[in-house]
Amino acid sequence: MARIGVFVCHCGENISRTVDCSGVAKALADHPGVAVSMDYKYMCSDPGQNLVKQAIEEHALTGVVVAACSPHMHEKTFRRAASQAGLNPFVVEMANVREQCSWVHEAGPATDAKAIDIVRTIVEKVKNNAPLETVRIPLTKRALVIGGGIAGIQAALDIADGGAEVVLVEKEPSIGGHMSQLSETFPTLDCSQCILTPRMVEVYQHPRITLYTHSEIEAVDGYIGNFHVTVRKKARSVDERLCTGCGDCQAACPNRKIPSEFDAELGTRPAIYVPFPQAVPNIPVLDRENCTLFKGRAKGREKDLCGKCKEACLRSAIDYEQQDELIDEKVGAIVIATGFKLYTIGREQPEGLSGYPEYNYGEIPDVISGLQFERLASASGPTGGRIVRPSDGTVPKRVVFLQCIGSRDPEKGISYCSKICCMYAAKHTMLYRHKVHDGQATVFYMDIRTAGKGYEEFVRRAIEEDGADYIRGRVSRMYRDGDTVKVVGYDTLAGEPAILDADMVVLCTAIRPHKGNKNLGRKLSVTYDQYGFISSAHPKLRPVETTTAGVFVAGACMSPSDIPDSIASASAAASKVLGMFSGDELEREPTVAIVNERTCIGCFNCEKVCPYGAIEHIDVCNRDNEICGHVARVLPGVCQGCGTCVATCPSKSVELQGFTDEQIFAEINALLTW
Amino acid sequence: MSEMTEPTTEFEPRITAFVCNWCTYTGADMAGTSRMQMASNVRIIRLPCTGRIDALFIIKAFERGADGVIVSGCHPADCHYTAGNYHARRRFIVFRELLSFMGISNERVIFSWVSAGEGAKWREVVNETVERVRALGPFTAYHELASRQMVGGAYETEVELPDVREAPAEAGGAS
Amino acid sequence: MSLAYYPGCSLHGTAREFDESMRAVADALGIEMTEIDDWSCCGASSAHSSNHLLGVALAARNLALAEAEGRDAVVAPCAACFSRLAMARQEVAEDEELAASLPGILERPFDNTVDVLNVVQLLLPYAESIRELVADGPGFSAVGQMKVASYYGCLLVRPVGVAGADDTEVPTTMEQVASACGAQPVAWNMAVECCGGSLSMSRTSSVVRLGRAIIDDARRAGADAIVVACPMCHANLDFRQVARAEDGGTVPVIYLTQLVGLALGIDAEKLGLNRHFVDTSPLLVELADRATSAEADAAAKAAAKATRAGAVV
Amino acid sequence: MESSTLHSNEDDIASAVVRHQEAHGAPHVPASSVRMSLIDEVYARSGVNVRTCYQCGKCSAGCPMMGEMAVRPHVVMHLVQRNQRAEALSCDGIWLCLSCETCSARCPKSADPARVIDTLREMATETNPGLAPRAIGAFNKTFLDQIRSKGRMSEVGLAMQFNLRSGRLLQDATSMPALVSRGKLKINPPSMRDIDDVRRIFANVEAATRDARSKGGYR
Repeated sequence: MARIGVFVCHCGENISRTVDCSGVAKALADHPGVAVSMDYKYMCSDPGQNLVKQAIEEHALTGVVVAACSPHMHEKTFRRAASQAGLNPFVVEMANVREQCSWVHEAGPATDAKAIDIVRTIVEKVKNNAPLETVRIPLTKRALVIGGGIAGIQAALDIADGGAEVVLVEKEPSIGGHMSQLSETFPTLDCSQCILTPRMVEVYQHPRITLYTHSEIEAVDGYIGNFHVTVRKKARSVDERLCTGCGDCQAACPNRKIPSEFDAELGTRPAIYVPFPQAVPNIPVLDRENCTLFKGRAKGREKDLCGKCKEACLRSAIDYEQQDELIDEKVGAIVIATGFKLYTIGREQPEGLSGYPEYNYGEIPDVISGLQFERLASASGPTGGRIVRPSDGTVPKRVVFLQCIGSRDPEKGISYCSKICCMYAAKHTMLYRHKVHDGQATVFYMDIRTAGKGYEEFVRRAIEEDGADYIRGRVSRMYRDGDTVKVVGYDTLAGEPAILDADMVVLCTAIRPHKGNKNLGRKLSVTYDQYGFISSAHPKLRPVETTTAGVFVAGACMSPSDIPDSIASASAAASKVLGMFSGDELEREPTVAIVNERTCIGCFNCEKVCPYGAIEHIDVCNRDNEICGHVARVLPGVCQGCGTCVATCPSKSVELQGFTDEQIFAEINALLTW
Repeated sequence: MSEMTEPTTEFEPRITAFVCNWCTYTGADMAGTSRMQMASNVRIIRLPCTGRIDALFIIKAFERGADGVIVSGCHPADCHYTAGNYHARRRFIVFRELLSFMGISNERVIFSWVSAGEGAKWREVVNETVERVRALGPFTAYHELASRQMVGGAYETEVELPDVREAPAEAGGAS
Repeated sequence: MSLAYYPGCSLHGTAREFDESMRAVADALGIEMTEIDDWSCCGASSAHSSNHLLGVALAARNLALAEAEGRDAVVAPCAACFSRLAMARQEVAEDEELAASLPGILERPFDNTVDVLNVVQLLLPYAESIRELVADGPGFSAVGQMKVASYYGCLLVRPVGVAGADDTEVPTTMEQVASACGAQPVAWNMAVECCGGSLSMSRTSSVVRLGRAIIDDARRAGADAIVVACPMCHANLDFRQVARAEDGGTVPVIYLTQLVGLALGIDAEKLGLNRHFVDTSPLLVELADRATSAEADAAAKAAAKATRAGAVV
Repeated sequence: MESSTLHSNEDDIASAVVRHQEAHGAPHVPASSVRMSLIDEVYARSGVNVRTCYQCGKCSAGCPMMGEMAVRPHVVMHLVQRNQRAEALSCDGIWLCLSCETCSARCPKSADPARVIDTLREMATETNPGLAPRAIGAFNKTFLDQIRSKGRMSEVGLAMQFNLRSGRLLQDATSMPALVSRGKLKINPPSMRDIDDVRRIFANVEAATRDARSKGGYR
């Protein structure tokens, strides 16, 4: 027989002002199954909680109902108190007689009747509550970080420093991401390589970080705490164990005219290359698409046309037969940090976007992107840091910067602001002024957005001290005029046209997410927004978590971010991972669904409606151990307890612990018995 | 003062509300914290998500004497479990046809979306439903069934069922 | 594809040569077009400036007439008429209320089934056949030597989604037709800048200013002639330029149909080339000389090559 | 509930505009008895939501006539946003516009300045035809009179009537002989037969416009 304790709270006078608390307690005293029923002024106070504890011991209660505020307020408080008194917390429920009764009705018989009904309903429910244990699922204390830009690097280091192992997977031959392409960074103008390279080396030398570069994620399955990841380590044609990074092969390679991705096509690189001097790992990659030998092989030639790199390598580390490798890794958490790419104004665009015909689709040689300007200004760049025109190598005396190219332009398919361009444009004008003292930089802008720490002062310095000329207005058209670029703009503040002859034009193009986010999102069942940025679980309150438990997100793959944002979100994601790894096992609320595998007919309707993919197929064997069918099983770690499967199951084989059909019907019956 | 304190010669409908824990239940709490006065005819049953609401709950409520049922959860796209409310919506579109087949008029079942911040909207849903069902009068179709059900029914509850309510003249409500 | 021909008011007056060359080229290429019976003025800019519905209705009347004659498409050589007809067609297609009320306003049935083509869109599919016809002609024709600046103006490429051009800023359709004729298109910057259009009479000073910028850029780009496909552009670049000749050199302005006519060997007189204000005859003579000298050079080079080959053997 | 007929049509119209705008995602317009604001009237007439314009100046930058305008396209848009009805309808910008659509082709916000300016010209003509600069007003009036009277526009007739109406009696007279010698001056071009058909269109359009104005709430 159930032995339930009912405790009616006055809540000072929040409840007792309109509800006869002692009357309710008295009414419940002789309700079948109620062992003790009392009321008290402040149930959630220490003395109030002690009342509950004493009653549990004295009356050997099998269930507790506290008629007070909303469960969202003090359910945890009373469950903790009950467990301290040795009672399973999940047989303790709140009857909401404050927010949903005393506060919204006037005093009177109807209100008292309602209060009694509410308490009686919860008492009937508690009679059917089963004691539940928190769900414990095994946990692999290893984290996978996808993307080796500054966000991925920071997340990997924080997690590894926190004691867990990290697998860092980077698509490019070296980690470092876009930050490694920058010359100096705002607002401090410290050299990007100087603050980044130590971090990259730290990753490479960290005992708990396994680094896969020139690699991609092939497949992911499993669930929080138990992800099973397949990494495709693409063939480098170089044996990493033997190579010392001496660079002889690069010097020997005859095919040197391949446009360098790292230099944003401004410089060239050989077929076997290391993207930049401080690359980590400092091991070259053979670009099989452009390598003469492999192109020959592709055409079916038996005799290899080249092999200079292999000949030049004293440690014979070059291996043309090397194939892609598929590596399996078990991890408990995943951090997505795939970073961003830049919008280009060209004719071909991914669907939903359009280029800039009014700027000749970028086919004017001296119209370059912000990243290309960074490469020009960078000491390791194609021009060794000299800012010159890509067309004829002369030093430009008049450089025009155009803000909001793609960004804030719904007609071109991008309506958001890319956040970093106002700052890096100002930075570029400074770099330009520092290197070309008699040069004049002009910036066409709409609104300068400098909300970060020291940002406003930085842009004002570019204007006030380094003499950048800021014109408020957009440029309508650009065309080649002899060997300069005619920029047809307008100055809305002066009310005058602003038509300039520029030696070079720099376009501050919008930040875009990588195309890969879409199929990565599918692999991890993580949602992404209409632009392709990964969506977080809650934009304000859970920015670095995703709707998939155990998968976190950091850096510019979420939304346009500058380096401080990326570092902050990376460390936040890392702290979430470390928090998850703090226990040996993952503890989860036990309100999860359970399948009765004897009555399950294997229709898997539950699997179709489960938003979290928490249903697993289990083989059912007959007596001679042959598989004769499948039934469903709920993965306790993944199930979030929504109960949709319970209502969908045609054979009533699934129950949601804490909200079983028994309990709900008991509540209905209690409510409407007369 | 509001009509609640009038002498209860008038019919007081009994409404059961199946609400989702994350949105409508929290919205009802918010109505409480803002002290929004409303009719006291509604009894709330909390479920994790509208996706969890089985059509049988609604029919059981009517069978046990409810005069009206409210089903309310998160707005589309707000569901804490991303898709629970979509399944509920699809399920209840089909269920509505079944209702009339089972002798329950569609007017007595009210579906609505109330978010955690819409306390005022919850009060409106409550007051409007009470008025609407009051106009429809008590739902008596299932009363005999209910009494027979209790004697030998599957869901034995220990509560002794007092005699079945008379016609509307003798208003229920008092314990 | 049964084509209706909508000449528009200017092709009977100041733009006669556009009509003459249009008909000559159509015959040469075997394009049948029949003028819409009892067509009326499309209203051009004055109508839509004073009342938007009037602009649509006046244009739609001609579409309705072509529809009644069972035509699939109507060719409107004048870019302004083309734009008004195409705009009417698109607005009716997008606005059900307008589509429902228009038959009442026109007092005739109108289901908006007729397509609208400008001259460039008409000639583009024939570019290959023009290329073949030109190939049969004399090896070094005058047109083969002509460097042309293709001038689209505004209404052949804009508004976006109505004019149906291949690109609103960097179109290539006229260049394709011109190169099919053997001419050499030049790269220049004023291809889609407006010539002043409707202000030709009411504010001639602006038209001359705009025209001057276009002419100068064409000359800077080394064009022998500017090719247009709109009578208003032609009037503003040819007639209005000559009236102010003193402020800079001029460039002959010819219609695309005249260029195609020349390439197909139709004589200049029949194409109305003598009706332009900037005389085209000196250009034709010079091109002929260039052609003959080019022919001579080619012959000389071939001979020299033959002798060198002879010497080696 | 059937809405009471005594309802002034302001509220119907305003709610019609609201429904229309909400369907198109434009911001909510409070129903008010004050005359409809310029920005809402432009929306009701043309379907363009001028609120999207964020004053970037790109339209004025590319406008071929910008140099000759006192009030340039982006300022016209701003006047509409600021509900400066008198200034917007009497400025020179809307009349010097060539309708060449460069602004609307390049506008980043689909605020369609060309269509807005066209609508303002229509509104200006309705309120007071005298607002247009004399020569441009004369040209448009002469042009439409030609169509109304002959169904087609004859260039000779247009030139002569325009010169009279605009007071530039001898404009282009000097090039008359050159035009004749080139056969470009057709004194009587082939005329239309059923001219009434065109005149009826003019009448029907005027009627349709009047009732649209009253139904649409912009007087």
